[in-house]
Amino acid sequence: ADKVTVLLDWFLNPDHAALVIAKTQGFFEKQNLDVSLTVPADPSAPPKLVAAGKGDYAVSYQPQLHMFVAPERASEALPLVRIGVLVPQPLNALVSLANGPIKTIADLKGKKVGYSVAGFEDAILAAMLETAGLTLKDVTLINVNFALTTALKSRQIDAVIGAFRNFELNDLEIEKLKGAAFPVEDFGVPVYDELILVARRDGLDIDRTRRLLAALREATAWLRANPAAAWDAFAAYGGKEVANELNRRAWQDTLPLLASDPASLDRTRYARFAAFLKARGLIKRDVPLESYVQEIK
Amino acid sequence: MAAPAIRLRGGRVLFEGTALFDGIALDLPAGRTTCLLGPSGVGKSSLLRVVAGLLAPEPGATLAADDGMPLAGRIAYMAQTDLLLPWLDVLANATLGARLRRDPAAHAAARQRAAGLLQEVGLGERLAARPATLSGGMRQRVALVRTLVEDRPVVLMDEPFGALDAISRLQLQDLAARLLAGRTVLLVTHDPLEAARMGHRIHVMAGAPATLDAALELPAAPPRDVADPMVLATQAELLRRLAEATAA
Amino acid sequence: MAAPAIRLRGGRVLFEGTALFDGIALDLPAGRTTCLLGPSGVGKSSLLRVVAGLLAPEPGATLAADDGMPLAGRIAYMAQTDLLLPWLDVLANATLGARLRRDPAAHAAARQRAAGLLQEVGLGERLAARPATLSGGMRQRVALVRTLVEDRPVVLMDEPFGALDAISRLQLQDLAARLLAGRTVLLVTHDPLEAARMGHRIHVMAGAPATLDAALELPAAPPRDVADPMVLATQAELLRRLAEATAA
Amino acid sequence: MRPVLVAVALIALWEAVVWLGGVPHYILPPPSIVAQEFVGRGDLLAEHAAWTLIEIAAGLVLGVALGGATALAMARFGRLRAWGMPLMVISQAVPVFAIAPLLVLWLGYGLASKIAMATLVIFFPIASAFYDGLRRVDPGWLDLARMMDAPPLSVLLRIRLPAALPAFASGVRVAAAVAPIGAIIGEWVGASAGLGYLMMQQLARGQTALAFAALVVLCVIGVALYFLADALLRRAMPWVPHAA
Amino acid sequence: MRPVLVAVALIALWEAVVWLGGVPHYILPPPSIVAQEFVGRGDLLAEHAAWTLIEIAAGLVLGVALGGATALAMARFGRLRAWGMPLMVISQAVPVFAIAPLLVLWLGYGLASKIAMATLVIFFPIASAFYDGLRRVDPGWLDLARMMDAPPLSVLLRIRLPAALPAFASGVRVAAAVAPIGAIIGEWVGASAGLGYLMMQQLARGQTALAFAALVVLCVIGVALYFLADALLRRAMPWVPHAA
Ligand SMILES: Nc1ncnc2c1ncn2[C@@H]1O[C@H](COP(=O)(O)OP(=O)(O)OP(=O)(O)O)[C@@H](O)[C@H]1O
Ligand SMILES: Nc1ncnc2c1ncn2[C@@H]1O[C@H](COP(=O)(O)OP(=O)(O)OP(=O)(O)O)[C@@H](O)[C@H]1O
Ligand SMILES: [Mg+2]
Ligand SMILES: [Mg+2]
Repeated sequence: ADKVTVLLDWFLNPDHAALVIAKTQGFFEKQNLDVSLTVPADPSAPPKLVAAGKGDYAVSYQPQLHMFVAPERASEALPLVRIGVLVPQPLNALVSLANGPIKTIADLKGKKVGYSVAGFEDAILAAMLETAGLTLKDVTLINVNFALTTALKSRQIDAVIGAFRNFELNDLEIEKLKGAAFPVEDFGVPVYDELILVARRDGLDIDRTRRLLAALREATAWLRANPAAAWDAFAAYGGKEVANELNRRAWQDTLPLLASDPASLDRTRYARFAAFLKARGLIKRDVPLESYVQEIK
Repeated sequence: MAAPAIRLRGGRVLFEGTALFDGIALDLPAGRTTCLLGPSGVGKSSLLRVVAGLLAPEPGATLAADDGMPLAGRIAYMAQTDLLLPWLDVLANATLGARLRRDPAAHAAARQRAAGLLQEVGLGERLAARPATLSGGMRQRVALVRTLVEDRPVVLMDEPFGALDAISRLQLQDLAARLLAGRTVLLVTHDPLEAARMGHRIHVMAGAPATLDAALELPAAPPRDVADPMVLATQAELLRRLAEATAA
Repeated sequence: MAAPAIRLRGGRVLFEGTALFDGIALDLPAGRTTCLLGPSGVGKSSLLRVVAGLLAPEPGATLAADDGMPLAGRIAYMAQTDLLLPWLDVLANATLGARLRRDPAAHAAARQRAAGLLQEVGLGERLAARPATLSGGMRQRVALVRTLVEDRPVVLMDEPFGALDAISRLQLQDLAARLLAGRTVLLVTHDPLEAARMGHRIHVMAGAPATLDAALELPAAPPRDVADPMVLATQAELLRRLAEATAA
Repeated sequence: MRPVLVAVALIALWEAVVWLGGVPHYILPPPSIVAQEFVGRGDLLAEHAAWTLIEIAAGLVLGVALGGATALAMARFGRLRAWGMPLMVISQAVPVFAIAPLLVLWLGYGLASKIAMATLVIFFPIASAFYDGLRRVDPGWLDLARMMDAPPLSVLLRIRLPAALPAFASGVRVAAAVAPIGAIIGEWVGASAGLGYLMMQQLARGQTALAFAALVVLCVIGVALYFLADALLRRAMPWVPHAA
Repeated sequence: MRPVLVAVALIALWEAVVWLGGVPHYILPPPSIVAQEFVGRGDLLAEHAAWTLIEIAAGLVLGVALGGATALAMARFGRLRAWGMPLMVISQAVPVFAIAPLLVLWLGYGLASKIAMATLVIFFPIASAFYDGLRRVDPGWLDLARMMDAPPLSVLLRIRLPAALPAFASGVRVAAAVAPIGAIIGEWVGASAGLGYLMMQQLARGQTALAFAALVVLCVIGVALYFLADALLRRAMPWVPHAA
């Protein structure tokens, strides 16, 4: 079997359901792939490592891909291509407490907004604020790192951007709190793929990639058909540290969001989002779309 | 502040299981200088440290002043090494006691006194020197001044003039004798002549466990002249006792 | 390995701008013991350190052995403080030289020799003791043994018997004189009697900047008897010179 | 006896802070709740602790060895100091997340990159303190060694080194206490096991009780290492005064 | 002169590693490219460096003061040691990101929580090394002080303290070198400015060169602090031998 390394973006969680099920239920094996999943602690590292040849595929985010392939200096551009998608829609949302002061985006004026550094939160927030006639100057942005919901729960800040709607809301609920989510795509941000798979552009093994995506498609279909068995398999794979209440709840919310066809590609999304980021000043160069997305048919 | 007599009875000190001395008795008469001689390693410094309260004897020993008051706070102590603090200059080292007790008035007086004494011991021009730049004998002189500046009724000194040349030694003995008059002094020394010049009573310590012989008592007031026949006779007698002690 | 004569000319040492000595000349005759006396702080230790090569004199001085060979590696040195290493026991301290030079054969021989000498200086039962548990005189004896174990043709000693009682001092002088016979020795001492017993030549150092007087030369071989009239006469003469030197 | 009392007192204080201070459990779970995790997930904690212990042990051994060797080399070769010291300081000032990809690139995802990180953290306190100690030696001893024609290496190993042991011990004590942090930073590079991994993972999704259970284990490891090092080092240096 | 040479050599080495090692620029940009960021974004770097410098300075001052005071208190009150030492060690072994939310809860997102973090990191090397030094004093001096009826506080401040200064200096040197990490960890807790923040943000954006420019500034700060501390401390202790 071909040995394949996939670098996850973050700790193992239900967003990775398709990868885990494909591994545990033998879908990878069926495609003659021997996949190992590796967890980093810094989400910005996996794409770089894959670009440098340390690992075959990385789980990344569409905005991250845009920024990594089009930095100001061409020599720093990562030679990456998007070859597939795990979650073909934004998960990102602005989340506040339902009984808190933030009922609408306009209520954010003069408030504190927390985020965990991903590099593009200011652009997203700025776009959302503009829908209510506000600008970034009207809020205080604070990097709270790991502690998105904790910061919210302790009422140290009023809202967080970069929360995943399938997690942070459940997290609040477990603490008997109700969260209010403002999905980014409803407030002026173009729709994008939250979780994607990227690979090194040079020497991309089309055949192997096709088999990987096929295994993921099968796994997604299987886990939709067998949600309970899939959860058990996922929990068994992740071990006790993953098989907790939060992930169990998130599992439910995540299944419908997974890509039925991980190979699918909506080119207009990429063109539109690149333009969005460029307009916001996060990328300064135009890079041909075909150099960083590749459709595996 | 009258100088008390000091009485030690039943002193017993063990090092690694063997007794350095066992049931030793020592009397320091009030206002008198008692000298202690003995072979190297016999236990002189240890006995002095017992009197100082720095080395606790085995239980059963009694150490007391005849006036019934505690000894603590009435003793000035000069160890066998100079124990100068390397970060303080000569004057500050000499006034260490007052500095440590944080009494500004006493400190000012001590500086006055120390500066005078340092002048007398030949260090008047080195008040601001750091100990590392002094010769061995200079360091010892600073330690001596530090002890005298303490101005205590009881003074315990462990070979205070050991690092000095013959002439300076005589001069500083004279100085010390003058300043120690009326105090209760225990002076450990290797030099029989020094004991004969300085001591009212002189013990030779000998043996293992060590004991004290009957004291030689000298009538005239110290410092006695080097050429005084009694001093020379005493020196000869001490040498004889020492030789005996060393032979044993 | 014959002992060389050593010749120092034009020695000049400055401390903080003032000359400790200026153009001093010193001759150490081959195989003879030269003693150096002088008031405390006059510069004896500094002169000894110049000869040892530890204190560099100002440019222009010459220091050389008469056989034209370098002095380095031929000198054993005993400083004014004992410089025992606290983590080594007595025997290991006494054989430090061989340990540092990492020569197993020499080390074994040194242990043999050191054990014998330590026995002779009365420390035969303390071979495994750590320096912190020794009395001042014991520490000095270990340092003396360490110097003698080095077995070098040139030996420089700075008050090697200063912490010893009168009797042990005489005994160790005898021991040292025996072992130092035929070597070129510079011995700094405070004790005129010691110089009179041990020295072939005796200098008194005096003044500021310090100078050496014309050496007293003694014919008979050391160690000389304490009761020898020549020794006593020399002692008296040295005391006279010292008193003069101190008065100046 | 005493350490137990200290621990009990600390736990009581912690419980009190939570209840009296009105600290929400998702920020600081009280020990009573953390204790339940020990009971319920003891095996999980033990499993991850084993990984971390391996990293700590390897990091300590390597860090102490490298730090010690570096200090000795700098003391032996004066030249090295001018070059080595800035490098060492830089090795401390570089935040791990910036060079983590570099380490992975060179050392891969295995234990090696984690141990490298842990070593880096432990290395500096040792090298710095030990080197300071090596420089600070009674000049009289050096004179003596010089007169004995001691080769420089002997002076280093037989005089400077023992004289610097107390300073080295200071460094080791600090290193023992920071070793757990070293391991955690090591797990940063990419891990799938270890207490640091467990803790970050749980914290990242708000599972504070288990995270704090892992934290408690880490602290216990740190404290145990410190006192172990302290006891060993004191025993190794009976000649050093240890006045209370 | 020498530091300049070292810097030049280091930079050359870095450039060589990138080119000869074939390290991609997005993992380690070569100094030639990083230098362009200094020219182009000097103002941005300066602005963030100012924040970090404030945090470092405050953390150093507080950490040194608290660490020093803790060591003195433990040396003065023997009892305190049995209780204080485990606490101190724990304070080191606790990874900061675990207690960051707690700190924020109590101190808010302002400068206070960042300074608290930096202080925590700096505190332990100082307290530990200094306390070690305070314990390790010539017993003869203590005897002397006792005979002089020195009150315990005087013994502490006028004998133990100066005698422990070299050990304290060792601690300060280590602290000066880790201070930048302290500040970065502080920025971790929640920040919107500072070199650590800038670095994280630029790494996330793929602006590696700018991130490394920030890193270089941090390293320079660390090295400068170390040598500054070294020079000051040596000057403050002219009686301590500093053999090369
Ligand atoms: N490192 C130094 N810095 C400044 N002055 C020094 C230094 N070393 C020695 N001196 C000075 O040089 C002079 C001579 O010192 P030295 O130790 O040679 O005297 P000495 O004759 O051996 O005295 P002693 O008999 O007391 O040992 C003294 O005044 C001393 O203060
Ligand atoms: N801390 C200790 N541990 C073990 N033995 C010790 C300790 N202190 C002193 N001794 C031993 O006690 C004996 C007497 O020592 P002390 O210092 O009292 O002798 P001393 O008569 O003053 O000798 P010196 O004239 O050489 O100074 C010595 O044998 C010494 O080794
Ligand atoms: Mg003694
Ligand atoms: Mg001298």
